Amino acid sequence: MGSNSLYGPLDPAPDAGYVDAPPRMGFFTDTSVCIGCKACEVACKEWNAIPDDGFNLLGQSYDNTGGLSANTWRHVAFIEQPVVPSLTDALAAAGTQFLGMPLSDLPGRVTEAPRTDFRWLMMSNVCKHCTHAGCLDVCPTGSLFRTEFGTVVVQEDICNGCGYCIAACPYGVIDRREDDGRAWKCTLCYDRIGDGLTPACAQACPTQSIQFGELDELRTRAAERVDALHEAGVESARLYGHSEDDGVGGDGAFFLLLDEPEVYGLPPDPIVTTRDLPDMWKRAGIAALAMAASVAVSFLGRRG
Amino acid sequence: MAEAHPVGFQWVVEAKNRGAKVIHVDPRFSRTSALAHTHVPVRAGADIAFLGGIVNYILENEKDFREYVLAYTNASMIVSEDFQDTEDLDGLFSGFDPSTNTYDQSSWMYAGHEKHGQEHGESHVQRETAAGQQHESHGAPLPGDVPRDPTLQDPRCVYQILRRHYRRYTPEVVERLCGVPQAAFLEVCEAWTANSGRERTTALVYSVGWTQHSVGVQYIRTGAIIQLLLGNMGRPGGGVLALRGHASIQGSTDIPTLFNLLPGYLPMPHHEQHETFQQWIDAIRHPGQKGFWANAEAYAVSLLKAYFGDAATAENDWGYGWLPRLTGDHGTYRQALDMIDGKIKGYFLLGQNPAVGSAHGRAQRLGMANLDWLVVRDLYMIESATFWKNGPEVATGEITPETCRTEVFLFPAASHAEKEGTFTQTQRILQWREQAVEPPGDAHSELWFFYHLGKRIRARLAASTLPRDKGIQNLTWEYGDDEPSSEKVLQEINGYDLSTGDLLSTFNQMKPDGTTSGGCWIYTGVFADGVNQAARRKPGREQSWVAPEWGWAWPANRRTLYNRASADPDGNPWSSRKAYVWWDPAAGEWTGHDVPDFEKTKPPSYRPPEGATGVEAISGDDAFIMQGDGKGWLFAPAGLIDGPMPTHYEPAESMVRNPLYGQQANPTRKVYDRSDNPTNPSPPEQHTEVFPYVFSTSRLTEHHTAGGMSRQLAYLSELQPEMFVEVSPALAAERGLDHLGWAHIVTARAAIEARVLVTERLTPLRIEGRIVHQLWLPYHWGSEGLVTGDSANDLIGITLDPNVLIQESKVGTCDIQPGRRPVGPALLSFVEDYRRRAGLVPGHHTPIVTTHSAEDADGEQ
Amino acid sequence: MSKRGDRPMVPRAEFKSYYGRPIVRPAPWTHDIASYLFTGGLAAGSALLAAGGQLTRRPRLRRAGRVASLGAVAASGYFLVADLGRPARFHHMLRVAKPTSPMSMGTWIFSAFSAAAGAAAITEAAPLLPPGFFRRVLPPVGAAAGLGAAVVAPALATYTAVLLADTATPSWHAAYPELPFVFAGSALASGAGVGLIADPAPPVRRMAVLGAALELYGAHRIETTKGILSEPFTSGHAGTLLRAGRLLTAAGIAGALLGRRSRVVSALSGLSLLAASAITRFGIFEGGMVSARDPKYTVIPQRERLAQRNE
Amino acid sequence: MPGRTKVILVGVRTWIEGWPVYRQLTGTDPLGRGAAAQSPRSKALTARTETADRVAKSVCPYCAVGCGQRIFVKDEKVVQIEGDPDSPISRGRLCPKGSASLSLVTSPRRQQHVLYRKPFGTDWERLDLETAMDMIADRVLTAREETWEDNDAEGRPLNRTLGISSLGGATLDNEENYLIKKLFTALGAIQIENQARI
Repeated sequence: MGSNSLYGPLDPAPDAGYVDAPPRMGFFTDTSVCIGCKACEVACKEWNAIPDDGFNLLGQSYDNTGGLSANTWRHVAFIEQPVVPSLTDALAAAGTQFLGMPLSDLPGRVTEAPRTDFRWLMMSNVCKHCTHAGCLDVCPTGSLFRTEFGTVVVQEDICNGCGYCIAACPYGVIDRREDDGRAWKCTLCYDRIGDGLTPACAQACPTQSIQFGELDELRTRAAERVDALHEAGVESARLYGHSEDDGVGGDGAFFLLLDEPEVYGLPPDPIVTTRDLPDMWKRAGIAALAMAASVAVSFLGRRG
Repeated sequence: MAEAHPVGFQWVVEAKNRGAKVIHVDPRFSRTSALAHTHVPVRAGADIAFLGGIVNYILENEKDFREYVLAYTNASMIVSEDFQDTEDLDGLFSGFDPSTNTYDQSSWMYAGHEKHGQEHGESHVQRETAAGQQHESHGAPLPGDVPRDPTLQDPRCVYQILRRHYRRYTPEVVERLCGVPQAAFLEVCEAWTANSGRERTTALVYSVGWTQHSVGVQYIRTGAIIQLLLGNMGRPGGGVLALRGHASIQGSTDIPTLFNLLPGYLPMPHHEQHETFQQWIDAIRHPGQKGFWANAEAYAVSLLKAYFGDAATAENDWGYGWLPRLTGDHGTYRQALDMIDGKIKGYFLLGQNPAVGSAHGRAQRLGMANLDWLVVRDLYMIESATFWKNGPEVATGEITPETCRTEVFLFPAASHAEKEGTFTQTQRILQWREQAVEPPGDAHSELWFFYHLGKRIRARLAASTLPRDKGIQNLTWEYGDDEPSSEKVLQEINGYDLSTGDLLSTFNQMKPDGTTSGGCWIYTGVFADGVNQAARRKPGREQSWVAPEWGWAWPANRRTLYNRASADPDGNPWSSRKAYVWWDPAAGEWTGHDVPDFEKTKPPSYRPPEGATGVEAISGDDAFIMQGDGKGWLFAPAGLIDGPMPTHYEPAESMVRNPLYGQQANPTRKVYDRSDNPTNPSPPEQHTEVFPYVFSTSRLTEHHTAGGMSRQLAYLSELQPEMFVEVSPALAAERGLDHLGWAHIVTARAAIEARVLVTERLTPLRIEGRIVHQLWLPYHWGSEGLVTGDSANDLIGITLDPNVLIQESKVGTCDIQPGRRPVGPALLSFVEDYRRRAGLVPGHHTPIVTTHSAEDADGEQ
Repeated sequence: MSKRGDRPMVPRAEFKSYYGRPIVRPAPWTHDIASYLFTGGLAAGSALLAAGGQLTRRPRLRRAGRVASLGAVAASGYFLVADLGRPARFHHMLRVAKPTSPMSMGTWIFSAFSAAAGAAAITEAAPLLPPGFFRRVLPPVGAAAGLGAAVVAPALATYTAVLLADTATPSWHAAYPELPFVFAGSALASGAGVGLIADPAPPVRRMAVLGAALELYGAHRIETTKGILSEPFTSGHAGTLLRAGRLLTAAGIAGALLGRRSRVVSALSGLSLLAASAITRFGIFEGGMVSARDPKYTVIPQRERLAQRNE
Repeated sequence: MPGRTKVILVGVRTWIEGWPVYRQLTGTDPLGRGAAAQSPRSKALTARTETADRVAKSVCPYCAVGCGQRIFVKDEKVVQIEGDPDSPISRGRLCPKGSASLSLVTSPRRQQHVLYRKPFGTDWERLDLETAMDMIADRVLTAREETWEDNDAEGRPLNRTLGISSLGGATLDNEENYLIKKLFTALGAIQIENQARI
């Protein structure tokens, strides 16, 4: 257990007690080459025999899955971004929130000129396997644990469905499965990588938007990719979750995005709740003392 | 491509990462457009205007790869004086006969060879028998010696004829007809021409939606002309790649379960043209013609030996007499209409679902309701098997189980994991699949089913003396006892040297004297050296980037066709960077990264002696060895029913009057003029405002064709759970359609309902001065499966391309209204009312010839 | 107490989200957990009351405190196990002892407390036994257990505040500095409530006042100093609950102080304090849930934090 | 007696040593977030592809790209289908449909028995396979007989029946298409078509 055990840069597996642990493995998801085919969603479900999510047309462009959940461990997001000048002004004027949905009812929105430009962002979202994982920290049964590969896995033979991890995840990834009661999320194919195989989603991904490998290698590869995109004029390319200095100590599964994180439903500045835990216990201690003092004061006063 | 061939799209991403510019031209912004540098929204059905504009740009700015064009195309050849272009005849070529709506093509011939041209009767038969499909493996028949003008100045040389034909396809016309702003159009032209020529190549990729137009074959022709002009054919990173739809659709035209072809693109005998064996052989190989197609007799005889074995002898013309004959159009749409008329007794459906997958769903289902019996073999319960109890017509009362007389058998089929055999994928590569497990329950492979059906039929006819049963009695039909051996069948396809019993290694070994057999000459070599080449699995990373040792490509394991053109006339690569196949003078043979598409030891300097024919007549610089003149055709003197050069005709259903010519739509298109197959009105007809919008259909990544293999699976159904229609915000505002609300779409054939997705990915276009709205529909839904919905193909009528008889389902006109469609009998009157308002009343005939000069001579079909 | 009426609406900042969907996920807990917050606090408060009674020789207070504490502990046990996705695996809570998990620490605290409070309560039954060894041994054991429970009680009352705060639920996390005081005060008030019903002696009244003070101080800071993250506690259903809780607390305190002479008024004010404590817990619970469901409570504060950090 | 108590003691000791709290106190993972919390099941996890009996080299049945597939079989049941990394066409990758091949092949919704609907019938009934095959053979020959055409109007041979139609082949193997074409052609049934025409 080192100094950064609760917060800050850390190699999590050795810190979690693995002697000569293998290098930390992770995902780099380069959304600039994602074609939204959802092979990752299907390959993940076939490998892990995950129940389906129901058949509902959500109208969120081609995303009828909705989001990561106990029954969806890879989720492809679709954001249609018309870059019609009048749209952005109209939005600002109306002060409404641009919710990524195509708005057909906005005044002045129906333009004669064909749209000048258009972007259709696609992104395969997944559990972040954080360096400092809120879900893992708060898990009271030890079901969620750090594997030797530095990934975060729910042990389905231990989890009693207390649900605490669900509230603790800064990305809203993990969820409890209705009829099953236990919490479920991406295991980074702990059974496959244990045998030296590639996770099912990374194996299937047609354009290698999802890359699996040693996290350090992926981080250098991602940095080069961002530079290449900037040179190619894609100014909006940026990495997300790559830096060890962010609020969760860097993600084991990080991304190259083409817009602000919240456009994809990702938090712009996630911080693991464990960072403030020592301060919380301190505060609770003071309150406890105040409580004890109050009782003492109450009973030590004049006998009345 | 990212939508329907996502794993193939990895190579586009690879190219993009190496600096290639990716341009996607499509009416709708799709997942392919999302990865492209530029998306060019075009009006559906105006592709030839767009591509013709590019030909115009190339020729007017002399941006063609001149050395390549001179050496390898027929640009310098002089066309007959009798030839008149669409510029002269208001949209028709010379030789048009309005009585049959076909051309006498003799005037299209090269100068002095008019008599080789195809006269009316022949063209009419060619259209009826989709003869265009024969040319998948070889060019049309043509004489050898042709007058030329290498300076390309003669007004009647192909180059000049092409320039005149496309002179009016200016960027301004492209904008008016396609709705593409001139700047965007010129960006495409500049990108395409800048990335072509000696040092650079451009690849043209199309999905087979292109063939689903009344001018479909001419779309592909225009693409080929551009790629020839720019010298991209036969070169790495160039060419034209068709993205076909099914796992072995290429295989199912090579070894065709098609009415008009025998294996290896040999034509099915025609009762009039091929009455005798000799007529049949001569019709195939055209004596005196140059090119590889000359030894077609060997291929034909070997096929008959494979079919009839020892019973096929020289005396009985190798059993030719037992083959059935075509009399005209026996295509699937002709059959569907014949079923409605009660002419067909029995119908087999083998892993196909016409109730949803074929055009005019209602006609398909009404036809099936008038059969004696129907046999469906599939993995899952599909709509074609339950038309009698769950089909839309049951709801409207047109079909009721109690009154539907069709006997229906549903046989469970084996999946791809439960049988061994080969698929042929879209690059002509045969890949052998190993069998993983036995099929469950009563499920069997089609091999098993037809083998045992054939054994039962032969047993029943064993004692027959009727002449009609000779064929079936003499058939070689021995492939094992219970599960027939796929390997044995593939070996029969490959062919044997009957004298030694050895497997043939190349089709050059085939003889016309009955000493060799071969079920499909273009597949000969799949068992070269007695080894199942299709089963080779040498990992890609241990081979060259051409990976010749994975599977086997026909013909002769050649991966890129016409690769002779990747070298200049003298046999040296046009550029070292793009070297692919070249002449090695020291070794005295052609060599390179791929199997050379040329005779191994024929030097580039070889010139054929006077009067030579067949293979001998191919000169050292004839890169297109399957063509009658050894050249790539910018101008097709024969072989195409609707014209030597692609011409912009409006789709069969359009609201835009063709501004370039009086002739509105393809005058030679195949039309079934019947009351149960109406066509929406198009100019110059009245009432085009009844169906004011353009619609197109195509696929989603998450579903597969008619849904039988995807809407039955939870993990795919949840990704796209409901039938929907995509409309632009402008159209949604105009028609009051709400995002996620309901809408119903109406054509002269049917009305279907769908949830509404309002999206900016569709955009209104300014065409001929007014706004044209386009809407888009996926066609996967039907009444069976975990997720069900109305079928988009119900909207579409039966109007076919004349060359290959494929229906126009990529563009049509329709109306769209908010809310769900009527149900029950009310639906029929609702659609009937639309027909009435559109003037489609009994006795109405869609005009075919609409040129201003032509009196209203309505061509009979 | 801040005046009611219209809160100054946070300016409608233009922020993006993914089709308005939540970014973090609300805890899947049902109202069982909100109830446990109350019963846990009541158990702690009662145990302290009992210890007070024990040390100042007020047997009725001692007995009421211990019995109430036992009842509350039993109810807490039920709520905690019932809310689990897999109740049969409740004992897995004792598989690890993780300092980083307030719920793990809480389980051990709750177990220790239950043992002590249980023992203390049982010994109350000593008088019913026939004379003999047990009858003699039990009271001193009870005394020790009672003191043990009292020692653990403050931890039991405040760890639940750390549990809620140690999540990604925006408004709970933001409230971590003051939430323990709310829960401590609320526990004291509910304990005092029991006392007011059982034996409204002056210490009980003082305990009620001090408890209410702690609770109101904490609640006030949470509702006014967290910017946009205070919004969930001041508006909607949660806001109503918290305001009602405050009213009942005020009523309870007034009753406790003014109705000194009347047992009925004291009992009523005790009940009022108990109700106030419960309602306040539900209000805090509901406010947190609201803050997790609306993405703006995640995006806007984080955007502001980023802006400050980048200045 | 001591033997049994020794066993109990050993049992208790291993139980204690298995208890993560004990492993937290004595091991290298005091916070209980990794090595200490790992359950025996998690430690023993392995991929079902590694414990399969055999692997069949196959090709995806969906579109014409022809992606390589590897089918893993265990106890004569397909347990996994994924991309074949050796394929130069697909390099081990698959699309959503290809990735769903395991469901396609093993779904309980797959038809496993011959179903028959008699004329004017309102529902399916089961039919034995051999009986069904005989019924089909009889119907083919009957239809052929009723609609046979020896010659056309000018006496030229036609040698065919227009009474039988067949649709399908693009999803089938070349060997299957070959036998279908060969049998129907010999029977004179020329109305054979497939998806290449739509």
